Amino acid sequence: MNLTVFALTGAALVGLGVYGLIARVHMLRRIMAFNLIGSGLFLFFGAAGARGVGLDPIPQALIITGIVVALSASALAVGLVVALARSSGTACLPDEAGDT
Amino acid sequence: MTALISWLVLPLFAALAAIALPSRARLPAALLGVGLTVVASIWLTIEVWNTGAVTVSLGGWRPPIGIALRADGLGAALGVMTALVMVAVALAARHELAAKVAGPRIGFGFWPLMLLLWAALNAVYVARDLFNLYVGLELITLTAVALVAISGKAAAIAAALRYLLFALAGSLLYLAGVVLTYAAHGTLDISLLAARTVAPGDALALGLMTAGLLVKTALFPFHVWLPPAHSAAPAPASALLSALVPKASLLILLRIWFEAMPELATPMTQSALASLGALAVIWGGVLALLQSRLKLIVAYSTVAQLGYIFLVFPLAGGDGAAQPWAAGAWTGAIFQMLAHGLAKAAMFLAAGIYIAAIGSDRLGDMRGLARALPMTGFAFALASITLLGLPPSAGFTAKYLMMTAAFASGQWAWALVPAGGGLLAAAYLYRPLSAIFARDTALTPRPIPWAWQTVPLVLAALSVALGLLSSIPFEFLQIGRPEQAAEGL
Amino acid sequence: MSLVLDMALCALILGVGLATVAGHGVFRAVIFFITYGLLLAIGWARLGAYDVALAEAAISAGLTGVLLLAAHGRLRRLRAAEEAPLRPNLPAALVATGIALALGWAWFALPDPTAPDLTAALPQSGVGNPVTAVLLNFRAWDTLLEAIILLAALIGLWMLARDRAWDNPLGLRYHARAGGVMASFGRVLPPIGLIFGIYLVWAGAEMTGGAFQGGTVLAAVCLVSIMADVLPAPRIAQPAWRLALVFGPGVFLLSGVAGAVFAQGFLALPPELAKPAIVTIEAALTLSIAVTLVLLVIGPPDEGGQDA
Amino acid sequence: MTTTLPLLLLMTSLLPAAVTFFLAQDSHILRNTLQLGGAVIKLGLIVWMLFAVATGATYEAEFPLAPGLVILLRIDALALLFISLSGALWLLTTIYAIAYFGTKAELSRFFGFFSLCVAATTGLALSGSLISFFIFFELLTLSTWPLVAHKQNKPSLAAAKVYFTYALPGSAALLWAIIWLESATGPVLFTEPPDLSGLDPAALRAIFALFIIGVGVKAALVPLHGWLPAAMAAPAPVSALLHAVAVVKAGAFGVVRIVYDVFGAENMTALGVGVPLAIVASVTIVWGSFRALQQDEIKKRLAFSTVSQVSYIVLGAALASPLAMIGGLVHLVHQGLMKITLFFCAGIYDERAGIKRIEGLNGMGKQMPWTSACFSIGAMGMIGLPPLAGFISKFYLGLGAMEAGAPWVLAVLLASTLLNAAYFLPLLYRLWFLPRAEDARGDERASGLVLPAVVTAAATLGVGLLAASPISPLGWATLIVTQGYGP
Repeated sequence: MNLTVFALTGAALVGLGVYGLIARVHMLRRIMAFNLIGSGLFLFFGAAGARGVGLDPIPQALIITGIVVALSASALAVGLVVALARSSGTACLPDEAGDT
Repeated sequence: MTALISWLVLPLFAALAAIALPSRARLPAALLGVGLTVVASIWLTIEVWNTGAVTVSLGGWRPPIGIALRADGLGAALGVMTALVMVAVALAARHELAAKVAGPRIGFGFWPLMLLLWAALNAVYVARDLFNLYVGLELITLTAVALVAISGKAAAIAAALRYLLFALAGSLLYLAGVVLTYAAHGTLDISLLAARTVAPGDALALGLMTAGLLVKTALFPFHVWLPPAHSAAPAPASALLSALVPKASLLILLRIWFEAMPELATPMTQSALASLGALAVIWGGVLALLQSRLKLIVAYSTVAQLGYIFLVFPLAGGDGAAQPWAAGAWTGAIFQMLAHGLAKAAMFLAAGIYIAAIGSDRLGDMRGLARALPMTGFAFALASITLLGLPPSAGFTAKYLMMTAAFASGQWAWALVPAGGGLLAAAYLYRPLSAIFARDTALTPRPIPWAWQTVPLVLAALSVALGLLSSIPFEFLQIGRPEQAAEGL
Repeated sequence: MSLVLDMALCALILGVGLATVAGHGVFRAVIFFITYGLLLAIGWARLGAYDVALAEAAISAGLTGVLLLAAHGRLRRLRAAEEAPLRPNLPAALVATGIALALGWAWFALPDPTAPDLTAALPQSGVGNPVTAVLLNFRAWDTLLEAIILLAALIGLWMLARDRAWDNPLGLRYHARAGGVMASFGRVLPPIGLIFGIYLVWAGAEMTGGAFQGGTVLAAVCLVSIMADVLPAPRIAQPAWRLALVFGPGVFLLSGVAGAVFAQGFLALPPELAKPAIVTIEAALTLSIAVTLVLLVIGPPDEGGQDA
Repeated sequence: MTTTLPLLLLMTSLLPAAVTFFLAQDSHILRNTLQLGGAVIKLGLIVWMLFAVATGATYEAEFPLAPGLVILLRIDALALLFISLSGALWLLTTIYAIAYFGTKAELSRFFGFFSLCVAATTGLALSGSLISFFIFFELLTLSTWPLVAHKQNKPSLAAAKVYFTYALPGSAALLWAIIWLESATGPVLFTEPPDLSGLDPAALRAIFALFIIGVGVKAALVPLHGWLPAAMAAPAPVSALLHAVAVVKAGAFGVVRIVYDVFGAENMTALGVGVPLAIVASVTIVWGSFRALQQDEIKKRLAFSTVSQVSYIVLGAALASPLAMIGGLVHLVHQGLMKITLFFCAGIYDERAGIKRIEGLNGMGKQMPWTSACFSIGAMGMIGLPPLAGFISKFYLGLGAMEAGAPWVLAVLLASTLLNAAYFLPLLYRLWFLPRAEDARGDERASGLVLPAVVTAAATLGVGLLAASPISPLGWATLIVTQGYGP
């Protein structure tokens, strides 16, 4: 039952992240939303890996790898957002800048 | 096995060397790495040809504990195509992106990014583990995004950011599918998954993975990120992005549909994928027709050309072994991947030469360039023949195989896609060609070294030669071919 | 009781997550995001996944948070930190709900759990912590590529520098006031952090911890030192820094090749040598990860004292 | 030797093409040697092969690309007829082109594509299967495009564009037809007529129509002929090549192959597609002649004349009677000889006297007697005056029409002959009977231009006079048809 709570929380976090990724136009928001989706998926994964006898270490290892990958992507994305703001004065993509 | 491992680690070593070494040693190290990796890829191809698909369990741990790699005909063939494109790009970049010309920043960064991209592509071509494929895809994404942004222009930064946004969304969708797959089956190995008992969530997992990969492959309607990104990069980078990067996600699509979960394919899903492909052919072609910059035309043509490959889903196998061309569509789709890779790289490198010569890629400025740079014009024309699917190019082999499969399986309507797409390609490629070959010259071009001019010509010639000599690659692609490629989904 | 606790925790996580997405103001969203990461780490601990908890806290909440805060600061100077208020977006809501419901459904549709049987493999892995065994032995190829991804992100980030700034020191100039909090922090904190970071790597073999977690702590130490002017800001042209970046992946790769030459295959570790090999690889990786993370946080070389 | 000879035949034009592309603009001697050498060797090989085939040798070379996609080169009687024609005329056109261009610009490019074009025609002639035919058919399209665009001025580029606009949909139709047909029959070889029973008549009719559209573009069947008059913007040697040796001929040759080797006369009659094809051919014959009458530019007039004349070959094939077939096949050669003579002469008038329009011909008979004599022979042959080549063709076509029970064709032939006379005789009148304009200039001090015209004019006369001999084109055509070839 406890696992179900975590798994469903994960699913809900994914939903929240997806909403943020689509509805938010500021790119820092989108980077956070992306991380929210990722961590929600991982939570779901972790809960699934804990269902058996003892904790399955493979999902944990995959999640740690995933966290580092997400960090790498976030770092590059953040750099791009700053570069975008430097060159065009906005942290939103060109065709969406009107929404700010 | 040694060949496979060298082919994987050599570009990585070369990339690390390019980062660590001082600037004067960087280019020699990178070029040495390129050369050695090419040798390794040829070695691997010979090994696969002689002994069949090469399988390795990394670290001695067999799946599901460890990760397996398997170089089959498909993976090795893409590896050779990648090696050819990489050599060409390296030779062009030596002129175009040298630190003296492009500044110390690009002179530093291009080489490790290119080599890391190469390593990641190779890793994806042979990976048998869905999560390992995810890691490989992410390495491809990050290097590709960096290559888009490398010019530093405002448009490039925006295009790179948009690309990253789409690519990350695609990665997450794919990852969601991977998570569901592991949760249900306790393994991520493609071969083990093929033997699994189907779980109710598998269709969802396959759907999520497919959606993610479609975004990364820029299939219509997820293509909006591709043209600005591919046209904003410097030409050698564009060549890598257009010729190679979408092939990785396409390959994974083939792997999961044909090898891991073939039993989940339904006529409706197959038709849906192929319909999107057909729309991509039309939409990409029409938009290419409307562009006035060479690189944008070439980039939109990528959207269209990738569309053909999706016909493989309903067509693979056709009537199965009863027809002499069983597996025709599957092999045709791979021929299309190879032909497009070579031809598209040639086109972008040719565009790079034009930009270096006159500082612009507007069609109006390019008038009459064939006079000063005949080899480049010829290269562009040869590459066009491949994209049009005219004989004797490899594009024709692909088109022929797909069309015969369409008729042989009684789904002749799909044959309209390559037939019509070829005409559309003729229409959108005619404009740059007639500009290049016009008599009046708009601008006086700067001289371009002879060695640089030959690079796109050789690539374009290879895309034609692949068609002329297609019987050997055809046979090679059958090595380790999944049964479903012959029998249909 | 524990169920109630978990439900409360999850509710809190969801609430903070919602605030991150829907709350007002980017800066506040970042703060919520960091809080969210820390709460999630507690959640991981509740699940018994202590390695993940540590990674979540250090990397997701800590480093990503710092990255976002630094970026927000730069955006504010560039007048790009403001945003439009959130307008309800029905299609987005439908997509989001659809995906969340699909995942929820998938949870209940999961067949009985199956996991690979590691009992025979673990004793041969050379380490007692099964997560470390997976990361550095069974699935070492993933981990190697992951270290490379981190490096690729850094090279990509550097490509965003302006050409005329390429030879400048990395990042913006921070100047700690002499005798200020930062300066004293910068002198006191590093030794403690250094020891903690090294401990995490060492412990990782048998207990919770590992190269990425340890590397993050070391990175934090290094960052504080640079910000406190104890360490000079690095430049790309300095070979020692670049060497430090590739050292870990290089050692990992070389040991993998050594496995191919001397043992059963690429990335293979003979059981009797597995432990020292893994500790060596982890130590080298930790150094490189720490340096990479530091450089990722301080960003590409920038012009002058201020963004302009 | 049985496999190498077809490959050698291809190589005699492919190798010069490959080398010529990379030659410097001013290495005239090397380039001309390559071109002429290739042409002479090819002609020699053809002559040798003629003797060898007469003694029963067979030649076949196979080059598989993918399952079902095999390039098959095979020499049969029909292939020999076409390849002899193109081989002989290529040599003459090469001589003519070298003299015509002299030291003009971009010659390496021109002669590279020129040889490639001939290589494609050779491959087309030797193709033993439908798909190889298609491959060389496309190669022909691609290699002639740069020739049409050669001058790179506005009209040439526009002409080249028009050419592509017609050719590419044409080849799409052809490919579609081939794949549709082969999906039911397997790969189609010209030696073994395919078993068409697997397809219903409606599908077969559609396939036949697609085939005719595909090759009909090149054969300039009305209404697919629009590109041919436009292509007049190309230099004279290219026109000669397009009209007499390669492109238009390839289309007509394709019609013959499809009618007789793919469908067969019986099936064609059973499907009821022969008569519609004959009607299309007849319309083309009359319409082309009619349009020729309205042209005041010499080359345009000749172009529409080609539209009309080539359809005699199609008509011969469509009538499905042995005599008509003989007439059609022999016209394949005869029209080539006559039309190339006319284009050679038109080029000489243009190049040596600056004459482009028919008014310029006034009185040129005395000024340029050799050219004008050749032109006259060609024109009279086209009209069908005995004993010239054209007469033989029309005579056999007429006989064939009676044999096939289609007497209306006689009316078409008659109308066409009258129209031919109406658009050619005024030219002859101008040449020989009208006074020369005061400022007229012109000379024939260019043996490289005049000699080929004289040779082909003599041949026009010769093949008519010697029609009864077994080695004449008529003899060959009769042999082909009576050997069980055709109906």
